[in-house]
Amino acid sequence: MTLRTSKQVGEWINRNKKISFKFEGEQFTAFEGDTISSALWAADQKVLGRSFKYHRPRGVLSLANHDVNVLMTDGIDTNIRADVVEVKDGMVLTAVNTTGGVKKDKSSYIDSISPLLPVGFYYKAFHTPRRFFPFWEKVIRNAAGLGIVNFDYPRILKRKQHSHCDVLVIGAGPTGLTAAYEAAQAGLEVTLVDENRQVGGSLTYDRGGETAASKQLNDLLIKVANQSNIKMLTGTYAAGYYPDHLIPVVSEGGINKVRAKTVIVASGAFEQPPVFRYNDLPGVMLGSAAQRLIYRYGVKPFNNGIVVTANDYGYRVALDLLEAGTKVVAVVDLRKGTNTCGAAITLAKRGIKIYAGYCVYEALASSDKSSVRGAVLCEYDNIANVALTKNKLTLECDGIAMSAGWAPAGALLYQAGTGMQFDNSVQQFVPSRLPAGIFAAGKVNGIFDLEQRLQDGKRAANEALRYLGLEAPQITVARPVGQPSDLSCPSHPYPMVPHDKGKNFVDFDEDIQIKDFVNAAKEGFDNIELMKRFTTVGMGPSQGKHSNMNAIRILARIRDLPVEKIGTTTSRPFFHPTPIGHLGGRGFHAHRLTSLHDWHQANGAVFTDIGAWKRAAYYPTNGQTKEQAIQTEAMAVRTAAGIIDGSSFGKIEVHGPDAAEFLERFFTGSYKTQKVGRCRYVMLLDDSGVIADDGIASRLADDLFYLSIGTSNAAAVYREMQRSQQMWQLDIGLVNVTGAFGAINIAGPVARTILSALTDLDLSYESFPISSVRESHVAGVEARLIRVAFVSDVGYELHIPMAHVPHVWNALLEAGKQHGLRPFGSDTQRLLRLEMGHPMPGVDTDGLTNPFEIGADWAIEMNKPYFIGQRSLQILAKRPLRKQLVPFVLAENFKGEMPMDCNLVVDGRAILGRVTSIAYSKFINRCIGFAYVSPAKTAVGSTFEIRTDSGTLVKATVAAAPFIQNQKGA
Amino acid sequence: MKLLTCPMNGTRPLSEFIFGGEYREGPDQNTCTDAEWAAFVHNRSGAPGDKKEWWYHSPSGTWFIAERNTLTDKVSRTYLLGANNNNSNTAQEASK
Amino acid sequence: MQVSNMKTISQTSPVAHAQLKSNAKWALVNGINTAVEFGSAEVEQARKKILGVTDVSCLSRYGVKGAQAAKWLAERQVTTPANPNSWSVSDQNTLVLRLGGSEFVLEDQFAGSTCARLASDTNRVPNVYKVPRADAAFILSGSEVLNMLSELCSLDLREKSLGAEEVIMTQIAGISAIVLRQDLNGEQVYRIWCDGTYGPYLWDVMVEIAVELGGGAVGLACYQS
Amino acid sequence: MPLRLLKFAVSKDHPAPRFFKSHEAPKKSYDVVIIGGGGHGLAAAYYLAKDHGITNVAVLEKGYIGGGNTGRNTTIVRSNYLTPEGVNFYDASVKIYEGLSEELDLNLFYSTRGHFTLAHTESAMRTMRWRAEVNKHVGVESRVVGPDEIAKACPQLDLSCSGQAPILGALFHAPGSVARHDGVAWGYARGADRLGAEIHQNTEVLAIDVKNGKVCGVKTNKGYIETKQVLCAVAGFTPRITEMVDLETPIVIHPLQACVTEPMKPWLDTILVSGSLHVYVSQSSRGELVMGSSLDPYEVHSTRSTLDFVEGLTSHMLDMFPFLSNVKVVRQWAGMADMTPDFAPIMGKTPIEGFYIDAGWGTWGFKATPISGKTMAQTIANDSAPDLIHSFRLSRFEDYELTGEKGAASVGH
Repeated sequence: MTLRTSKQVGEWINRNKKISFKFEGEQFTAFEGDTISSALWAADQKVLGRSFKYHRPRGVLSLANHDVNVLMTDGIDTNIRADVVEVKDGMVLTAVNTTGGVKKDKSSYIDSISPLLPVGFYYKAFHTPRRFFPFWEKVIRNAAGLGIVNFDYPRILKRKQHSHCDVLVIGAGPTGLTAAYEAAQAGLEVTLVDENRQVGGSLTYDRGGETAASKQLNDLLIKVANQSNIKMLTGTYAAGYYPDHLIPVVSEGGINKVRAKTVIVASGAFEQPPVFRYNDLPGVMLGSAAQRLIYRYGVKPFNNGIVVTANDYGYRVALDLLEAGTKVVAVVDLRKGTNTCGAAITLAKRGIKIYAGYCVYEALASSDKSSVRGAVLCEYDNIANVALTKNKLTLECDGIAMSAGWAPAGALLYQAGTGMQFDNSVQQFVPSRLPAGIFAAGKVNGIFDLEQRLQDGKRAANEALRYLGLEAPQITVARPVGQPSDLSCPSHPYPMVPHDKGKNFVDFDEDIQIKDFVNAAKEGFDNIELMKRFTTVGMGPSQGKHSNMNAIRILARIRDLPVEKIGTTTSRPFFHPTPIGHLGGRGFHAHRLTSLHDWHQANGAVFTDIGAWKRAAYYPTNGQTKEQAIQTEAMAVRTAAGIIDGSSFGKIEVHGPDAAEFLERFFTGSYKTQKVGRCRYVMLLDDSGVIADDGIASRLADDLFYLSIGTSNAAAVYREMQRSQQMWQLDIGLVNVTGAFGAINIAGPVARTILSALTDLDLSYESFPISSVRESHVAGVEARLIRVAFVSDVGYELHIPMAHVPHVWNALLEAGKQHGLRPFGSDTQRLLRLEMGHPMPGVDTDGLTNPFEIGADWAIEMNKPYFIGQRSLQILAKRPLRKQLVPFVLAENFKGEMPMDCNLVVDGRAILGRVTSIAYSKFINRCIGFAYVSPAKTAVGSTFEIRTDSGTLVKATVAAAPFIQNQKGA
Repeated sequence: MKLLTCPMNGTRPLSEFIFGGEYREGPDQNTCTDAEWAAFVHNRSGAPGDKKEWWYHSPSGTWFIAERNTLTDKVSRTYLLGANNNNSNTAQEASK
Repeated sequence: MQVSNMKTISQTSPVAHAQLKSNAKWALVNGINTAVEFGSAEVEQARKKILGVTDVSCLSRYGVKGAQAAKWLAERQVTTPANPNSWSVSDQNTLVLRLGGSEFVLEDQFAGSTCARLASDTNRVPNVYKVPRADAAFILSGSEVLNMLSELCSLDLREKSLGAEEVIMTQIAGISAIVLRQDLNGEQVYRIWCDGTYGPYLWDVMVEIAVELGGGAVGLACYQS
Repeated sequence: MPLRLLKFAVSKDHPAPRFFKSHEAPKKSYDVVIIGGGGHGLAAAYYLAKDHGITNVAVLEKGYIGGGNTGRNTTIVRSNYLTPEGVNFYDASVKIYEGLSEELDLNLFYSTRGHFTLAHTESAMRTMRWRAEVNKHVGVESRVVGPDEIAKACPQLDLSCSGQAPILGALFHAPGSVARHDGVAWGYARGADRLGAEIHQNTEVLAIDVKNGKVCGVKTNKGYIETKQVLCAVAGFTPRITEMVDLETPIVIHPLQACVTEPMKPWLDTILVSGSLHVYVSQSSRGELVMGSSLDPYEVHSTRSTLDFVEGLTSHMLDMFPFLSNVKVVRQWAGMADMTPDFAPIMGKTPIEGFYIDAGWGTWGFKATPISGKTMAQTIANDSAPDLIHSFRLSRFEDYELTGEKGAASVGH
């Protein structure tokens, strides 16, 4: 049977385009533009999902993504929100979280044992005896969860863009459209977003059986369309508010991070379900859902319906139902008195029975509990808010539409820090204190009358204009003042009908009934936040859109307090759950390459990440292991020569007359006495005396030092130098040349021989000794040559413009070919410097190491007036050392389990320290390393024990560094 | 993302900046006691309120001072250290 | 333009690593091996109209900073922009970027020689510090350029917000970069400079997005004629 | 179905008493006043009564119990720290946690799932080994494992992390667990209440009365309370309380953010942490992925959320689990973490007599809840801190004897 109506004005479906799809094994047809739910509903398919906890059959509730009754999977995607997702040809869908299908869900037995599952039941049981908990845990975990994740789902890159506008209007209902139009009229750049596929908001469905709304919408749209400065984004929701008016708006295609000068929130209101027994049966739906079905999708919600209401909207819904061909059995109004609104009069004229002062006491389920067969009506006591069950009457029907009130869609307002106050007259939280540049209008502002909403949109636009310094008249739009009992009040103060047998649902996501709140309060969870956590109300995927307001009303009633004393729970992003793929987006992974990267790649380098840099770690040849490759490269440096790409080193120039003074304050050593052409060690401490980094300062002129420092901290060190200079205001200039200069280190006994073929510089050890610097040419390229003994006694760091590095590198390789020169990587460098006895910050030190602990007293000039960390060192110098770094060797021909970096140095139960570096040196045929040991036992020849991964104790002996003796070289 | 105004480069999203900690004047290290120095090095005025802070605009390498309330996260003004200006706008104007 | 030749000191664009995988035609420009064509002239022209990404790292550059840098440049007949963070054009169409208050980057046109002239002056002067440049430099063109930039940069780079003479130091795809917009042969283009070592990364990111938007890599030759 | 649920089915009235009594106003005086009704404060009240018979105790909570970091953390419990002091301390906490559901007769869903700290770089591998070795030494089950073992425990993980940061190995910590954070606060509250302590919600401390270096009372929004002993257990609010007694500490507040996805059927059995990618993730018993990242980079005393956080986190989640593209993040939130320079807590006595501090919890407060409650109760009862927390004393900063926990803490909660 089809529930499809005749064509509706402004409907969203294309009746010329038929679509077929499968749901739970059955074939269905739909029209293009249908959502999955509307298509199924049109086919009289009413059980569309099962509830999270009790596995109760569920159908359409809001049809607006304010509930998750209907979550589906197509085997690729999970938790598809079928109410709002357009159906596509060929879709094969099933409901999530069922055992054996949505119709005959075997897990529905849980519904019948629900008395065993009181609120917070999982806190109360399953934990004793302890050994059974894992069993129960598994049962519970498997029962929980919604859809099944598809591990083959592809990584989808969604675009994340930034955009900027004067006014962002959230919600393109009548209010938002008006606000956007007015702001645009004043020449502002407006972005208008609406989560629906089409704009118009309530004008697209709330018609009260007439076509006026549709015409009004058309008129508004024409006005808006003529404004080229309005950017209209449909199918796009504002996901959250972040400081300084940053609002990510999310659509199928990606995220647009809108930075707006002002924001107008015209997001409307969520219709709230009145609460009565079996209000969750398929066929019981919100009035606005019924209207959406009719006017957007041309679907009749049901054949014989009851409207239960507590405001004027219910009467309009009844007229819309009639328009769709539904027989309206009765309108049941919780409120007493004769309603005189236009819709009520029309209904009365059309002979529709109106039960004023009545409630639906319970909906009656069909035998298979999957649909409505009737409703039991009672008189309703509007003061005690109970059903007067003396005179029950039963009406037959196959559906119930509910319109009892609203809750503001105020998530973004809350997130922006808006003060919200409960307005008794409209029975709604409304903004009372708006943050700068944020405005609210329409239903979210407690304005419900259509003409007033249009005015309110204009008012908000004018306020935005004035906020931006433009002139605009002040408009006042007043909320109605009166009693909640007034028939004009849009929301009923307590649309709740208690029932002995319960199953009167407040939160449909989590299957929470009235008694769950009562019982939670009874157990002491009578604060809204505690109640939320204990009952889990509002914690499901729809985040309380249809449940929070009723929960607040119930708690207020339990505690006998006015609603405003209860307050609301904190609103957090996101307004709708937002896909990880959207939020993650393209995912930039910035990295830096030296100009030799292609060469390294072509020569089989294995790369390692150091900060943002990709560095060649080693170059395995002929199937070598890492260890073999490192040993081969190291042996080349020891017996012939090697070159390494050091382009990632930090390189900083300090210019100016005060350059030496600057270095003296910044680093631990002394630099004023340093001669031009000489190099000195630099060590940087923090204020607490902890080692931050080290490097080499080469004096190129009286007023120019060239610093080279480690790769990973280079940016941070330069930054700290800039900060110090801001404070000290010395006559210097800092130039960071890290990326502009590359560096090559050629080292090993024949390094000088090789290099001498490429430069005219006198490389004799006498005129170019260790720790000196020269400016010259290498292979025809300007270069700074620094004689360093970091990896070998004979070593030259060549600092050259980055673009010239490949040329020099190739020239060196060519010149070194006959001498056995080969490249080595940063891992090999680790071994080489270890052989040379150089500790490395970050490897042989940690976040608390001070210079005394690594025996670096020699690098500190305590007699200077000041350097960073000096005062702390004075204090530390008075304190006993807690540990000390020593070079060590393992026994000759050690054959046992090799200790690793970070194995501990132990003495029985005491941890004395740890190994910070250890390696086998092929050159000296010994295992060597650095370790922290007890300061009492640091003399060369002292022994200590290292415990390996497997627990074996290995004896180590304190040695003298360097481990290799002065290699003169050729 | 929050916005912050660099006195040299104007208003930018916070991702362009690096927080440099509270701006603090230490005691005279030549005259203070060890305990005073230890307190300066380790202790912080952690209670919420208006703070003078170091911020670094990364793309331009600019250190500056921001006066920020650590409770509300509102920045009242930003300026270059030592720049003798009484409001943040002065520096911004200069950068235009 | 001369063909690649091993006798000179070979230099390659810092971006080259990212361009090797495309079948570009290479040529020496200013002594730097540069990808000059990524496709036929029609293809490149079409891309350029939609969204062209061009590597112009090979243009000569000169950097200098310090309290006396502006004066030093003026003494060498280089007109510098009056305001911080702005740019102007000096003789021979040399771009002069003023970064902050006292740092300058000059970029010559293909035939320009200003940078070379300044570089030849190696005397060190107080408060004038040479800043060696090794930038990766790009021209972005076409109708979709802002569409791409909106994904890479959080700032409003539209004409109404980014002044014609403005230079901004910001982040593009998470790395520090210099951006300005320029009228080039009657066309509105964006110029981006970043540290050369980030060049291949930025090229990959930009070309990926450009291709998605219907554009792509455009060789330098497009701008040389 | 367990029998203990039967009574709910057969009884018409919900047969469960209040978790804790509701008091009109605080009394005039108490032996001990505990500021902060989070897990730590409530646990201290519980152990003061249970272990030391001190029951004339008021817990003052300015909001609702468990509403601070207790209710905002990502519920991970572990003891794989870097320093022996840290490992011993957290191990003692884990041991109490294991029996806590039974002790408090409240199902805390304490679920031991195993905890992997992934290493993507050689230097991270070194730190993993360091932690493993210290853990082993102290008797805690941690070890360095290779990619194979990680793949076995979590076959869905992309070991190459989309080619961006290949996983070289991990520190595996078998006792790593998750628990229901709210339940911990509620269980301790109920336990303390039953033993005689009073819990006062909506009660804010406005000032602390100190005379001659000794605590003699606290001023609250509900009146003045005489007491000689005050425990400050307020995590992110610590500087506001210590300021009341002119106590300087190194504590700085940084927000720590987290987020949670829609529920899905269980697939992630372990707890995963990646320092390099700044991600930690586990799947809750409800089926949600609970995810967190590193601290916000600057000081703010608020629990605002940022988009940056969730963008960065999700991007890295996709590197690890590319198939999550269409799984949706439901909610993000933040807590205020009280950070110390060495990433170890500050516990014990202070220069002010009768003022005890339990702070500096940074991002690890939840896992320390039982043991901090126990040791602080001991400290208050004896006016002397037990050895277990000696290394966490406030005076370590003046002594330049920091506890080197920082090395383990780039991210990892």
